[in-house]
Amino acid sequence: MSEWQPRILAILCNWCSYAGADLAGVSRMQYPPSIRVVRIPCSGRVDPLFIMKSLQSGFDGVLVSGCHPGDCHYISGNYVARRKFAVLKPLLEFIGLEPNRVQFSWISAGEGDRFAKVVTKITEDIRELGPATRLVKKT
Amino acid sequence: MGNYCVPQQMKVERIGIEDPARTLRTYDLSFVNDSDRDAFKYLPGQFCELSIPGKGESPFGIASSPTEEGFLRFTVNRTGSVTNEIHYLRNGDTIGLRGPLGNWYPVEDLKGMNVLIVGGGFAFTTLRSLLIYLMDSRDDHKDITVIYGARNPDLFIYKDEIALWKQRSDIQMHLTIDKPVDGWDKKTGFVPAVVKEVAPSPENTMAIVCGPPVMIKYTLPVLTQLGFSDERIYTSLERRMKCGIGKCGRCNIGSKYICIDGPVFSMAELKNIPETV
Amino acid sequence: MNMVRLDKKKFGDFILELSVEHAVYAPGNTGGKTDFIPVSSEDEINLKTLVTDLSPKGIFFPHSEVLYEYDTEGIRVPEKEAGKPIAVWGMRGCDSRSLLMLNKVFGSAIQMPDNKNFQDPYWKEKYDSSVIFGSACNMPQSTCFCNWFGDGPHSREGMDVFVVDAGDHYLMEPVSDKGSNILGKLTCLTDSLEGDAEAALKLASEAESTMVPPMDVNGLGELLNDLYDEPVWEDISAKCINCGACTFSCPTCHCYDIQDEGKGSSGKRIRIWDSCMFPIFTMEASGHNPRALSSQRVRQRVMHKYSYFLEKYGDFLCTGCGRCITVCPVNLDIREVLKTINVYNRQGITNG
Amino acid sequence: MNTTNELRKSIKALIAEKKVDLFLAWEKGSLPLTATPLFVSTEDQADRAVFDVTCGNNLSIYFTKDRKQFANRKVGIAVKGCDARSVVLNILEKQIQRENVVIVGVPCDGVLDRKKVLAKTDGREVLELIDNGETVTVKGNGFDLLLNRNEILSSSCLACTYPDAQEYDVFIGDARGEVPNESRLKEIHDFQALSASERWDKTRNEYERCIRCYACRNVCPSCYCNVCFVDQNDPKWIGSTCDYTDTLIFHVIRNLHVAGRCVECGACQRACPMDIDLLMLNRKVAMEVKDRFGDIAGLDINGKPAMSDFREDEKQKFIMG
Repeated sequence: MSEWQPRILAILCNWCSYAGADLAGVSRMQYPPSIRVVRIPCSGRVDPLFIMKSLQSGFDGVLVSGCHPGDCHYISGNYVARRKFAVLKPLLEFIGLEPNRVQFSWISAGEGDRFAKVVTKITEDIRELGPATRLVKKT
Repeated sequence: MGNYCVPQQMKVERIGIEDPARTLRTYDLSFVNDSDRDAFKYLPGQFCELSIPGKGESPFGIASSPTEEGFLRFTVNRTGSVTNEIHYLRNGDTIGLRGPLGNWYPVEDLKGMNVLIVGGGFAFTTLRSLLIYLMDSRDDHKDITVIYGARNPDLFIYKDEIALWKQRSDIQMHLTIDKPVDGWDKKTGFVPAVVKEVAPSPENTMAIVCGPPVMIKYTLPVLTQLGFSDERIYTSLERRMKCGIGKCGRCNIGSKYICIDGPVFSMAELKNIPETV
Repeated sequence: MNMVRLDKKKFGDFILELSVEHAVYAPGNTGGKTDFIPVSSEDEINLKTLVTDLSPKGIFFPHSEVLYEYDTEGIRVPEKEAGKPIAVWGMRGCDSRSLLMLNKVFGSAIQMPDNKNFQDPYWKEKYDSSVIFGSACNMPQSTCFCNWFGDGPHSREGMDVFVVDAGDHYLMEPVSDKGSNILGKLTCLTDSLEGDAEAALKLASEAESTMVPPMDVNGLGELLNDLYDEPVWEDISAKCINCGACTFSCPTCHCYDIQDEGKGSSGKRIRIWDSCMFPIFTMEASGHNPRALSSQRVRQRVMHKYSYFLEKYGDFLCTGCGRCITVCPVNLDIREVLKTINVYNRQGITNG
Repeated sequence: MNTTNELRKSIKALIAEKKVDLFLAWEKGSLPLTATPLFVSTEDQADRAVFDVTCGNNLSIYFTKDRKQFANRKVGIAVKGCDARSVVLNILEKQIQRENVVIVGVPCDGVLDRKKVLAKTDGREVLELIDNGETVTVKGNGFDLLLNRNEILSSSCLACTYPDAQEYDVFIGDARGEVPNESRLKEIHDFQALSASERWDKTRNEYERCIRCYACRNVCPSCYCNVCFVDQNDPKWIGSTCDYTDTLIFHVIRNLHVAGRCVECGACQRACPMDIDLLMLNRKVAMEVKDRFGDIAGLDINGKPAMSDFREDEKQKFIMG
């Protein structure tokens, strides 16, 4: 049987991180095939519900990525998002979820290498944690 | 003991599109199991719960008549998650069905009488069932008058059949739309006003009304005014429903459950029920 | 069969013996709250609790119950586990009576126009084979008002065996055939002694004497119907915040919702307790809500309990257990509501 | 000074001077240990108003529950410290206008949690409670108990820093001022000190009991969405059964929806029929909001709710490098 591969949901903003992922692709950079990408208009659109729902439906981890502070296509979307994540992350840790399951990053359209690095890092982190169990709904 | 919570399987045989916006579609369903077909006995006015696994169930009036064999017809307006999903169905797909549920129009009492059918919008479904049923035993009934209103000409359902009915000399068809539109040569105005204008004499006449709550609300008093007695006016009500078998409590109004004591009520019954329309 | 005795020292044996052929439910603790829970030994039972925080309806009508499962193959009703019939220990008169009311809805359904009889198989499967060991209530609380409905703390309605706690022993008396059957089978019981019956009666009259005199509920149904359109409902409902805690703790509230839960093409259709206090209860897909106002919803709950159900099934849909009074966060006391209705009516008459 | 009498006087004066059409206060409830909301519109009714340790209800809930009832009316409201913060939030969130509200602050020494009292009596019913200040006497059929006040106060009150209304038109009696409550976050710190799996087990045990009655949401003055995310059915975000993953997601998301808006009044916890420790997560979120953004919900009437605001130079250590 092949080795267990983490399944990670990557929620990427349309203007920076998605383009960054694209660049990583066209530049043929290597990173683990662990992510499934959802493109959204802005990291400010990310409702914590999306993250919880992903974990519940069995993703081993969630990565949310947007434009660097100051670069938001909608001026301040990522600042608002940052406040949400700043509260969400400690709360998830507080209730006992492993801290590294949910991660946030800023990746610009030109940072294909950074995208590859971030994906590699989060995949390693989650591989260390093993498959998610805590919030996963059994059907 | 039957389990009335579990749907039987139906197959989509034909899909008709009723309006240019394609939000109203008519589905003819056939039974997957012969035993289900043989056990399914219904009369005009009853309804079924159509069921889509993963989405839920919604009640729909049966638009076909028991005299039309081989299929059940439903017209579905796309509004919520279940109806949305039904609109994705194609010919040959299966769908769950529970029924027939509820009571029916007083078809026995209509024998030997004049019948006035008043309908509005896409609530004409069970009235179509009734009309076909009456016409299939045309000699048992005297004059049949139909008053059917819609917001605009596009929103009439069963347009082809209406065209046929209009040609018949044994049915009086009156169509009306809310506001005048170019090219519309029939009546304009709300249903209650048209009822006042063209309704037949209450003498030996039974009135059957089905439509949106606001139409029912204003039509019933007009009929009373015209001299129809409370026992001669029937209407069909609707509420949000879940179980359809008088348990879940959602469609409770007064001491009645619309799903088992209705949906058809006489005006005399309605007078004792609060919050009807 | 006559009254029998169970020494409290043998209570543990009794539960074990009962468990052989039954799935036993009794009042127990769940995280600081009391509820009827499945038990297998004496230790799990909380005999001190007066009225359990949650009602016993959940034994027969669980919060969420799978109606059937579906997948690409079709639909399956979950196989009934080769389960034992249910036996319930320690159900007060108010609670056992609530089962009779629920059975009117789920079990012995009224006849439909085409002679269909919609019985609920999920309810019947559990309820019909169950044995209810009722518990005489020796210590009614200030929130108890079972006496309003012609009942008392030592009511036996809905029980199969009537049980009185008489100090160091229980006195048991069969109420139904099922009850006599099971008492005949249990070996840890002994014959009652002289004076036991009198002792039970004495406890009953003592318990009754501690209850607050009831309000007269004769004609309450008609009265409510008459007051349907009165503005008094706005005053009554003003403080209600439609939280729904009352309906969830009520032993007779039985409205439910049906929801599908699944992933992809397989899943389950589940029925789940619902509450008429929530605006979405009657919200239609078109956006029209016939019961959009809080006052309409409060009125619906009161009318359903004290008028509509009476008219349809010949009984109030309330046993006076008082749970809704205890649990209400704004102290909207149902007794006060009914009293307000009564007083309002009298004022209405005097005002002409 | 007798707060109840002063409150009645104050309400009467406001009504007599036509400064308010309606006044929201408390009256004695039908059960021991309870008070119930009172809607005062005449001077006579004002005599039913009380204020004591039983008056836990956060009356600002009525501003958002039925907006119509308060449209174009001047409304007075009696508030404890936490309630006042809810009123301020309602004003900030444009649910009511400041000029239409007359805020009457009452001095609060904490309100009791009935469930805590009942937990002390070993299943026996409580019929009377006498407030002696530091202690309370609880009486029932054939017993009385002397309890320390701290044993029966709502957990929200034990962790309270602002017992007085910070925004008011009238204040009755003596304000307690800011209470430097050193140990108020002890519970949270203790919990944080546990291992992740211990925390998870405890959290799961707690939220597994939820019966989805939504009483917590419905009593919350900050929860007033027209359609709650949990009620939406297209898409249906979370399941409706008591599966603990569903209940936990519901509660966590609700916590986040009231992040920076929760005034820690404890109404949710007191209303919970299953006795779930709902406040713990709310307080954790409030703590994070205060530490990171320096905001305390509803304290500043000229402020902005924390989550709809931002500063460019906030710490972002949690963002991956």
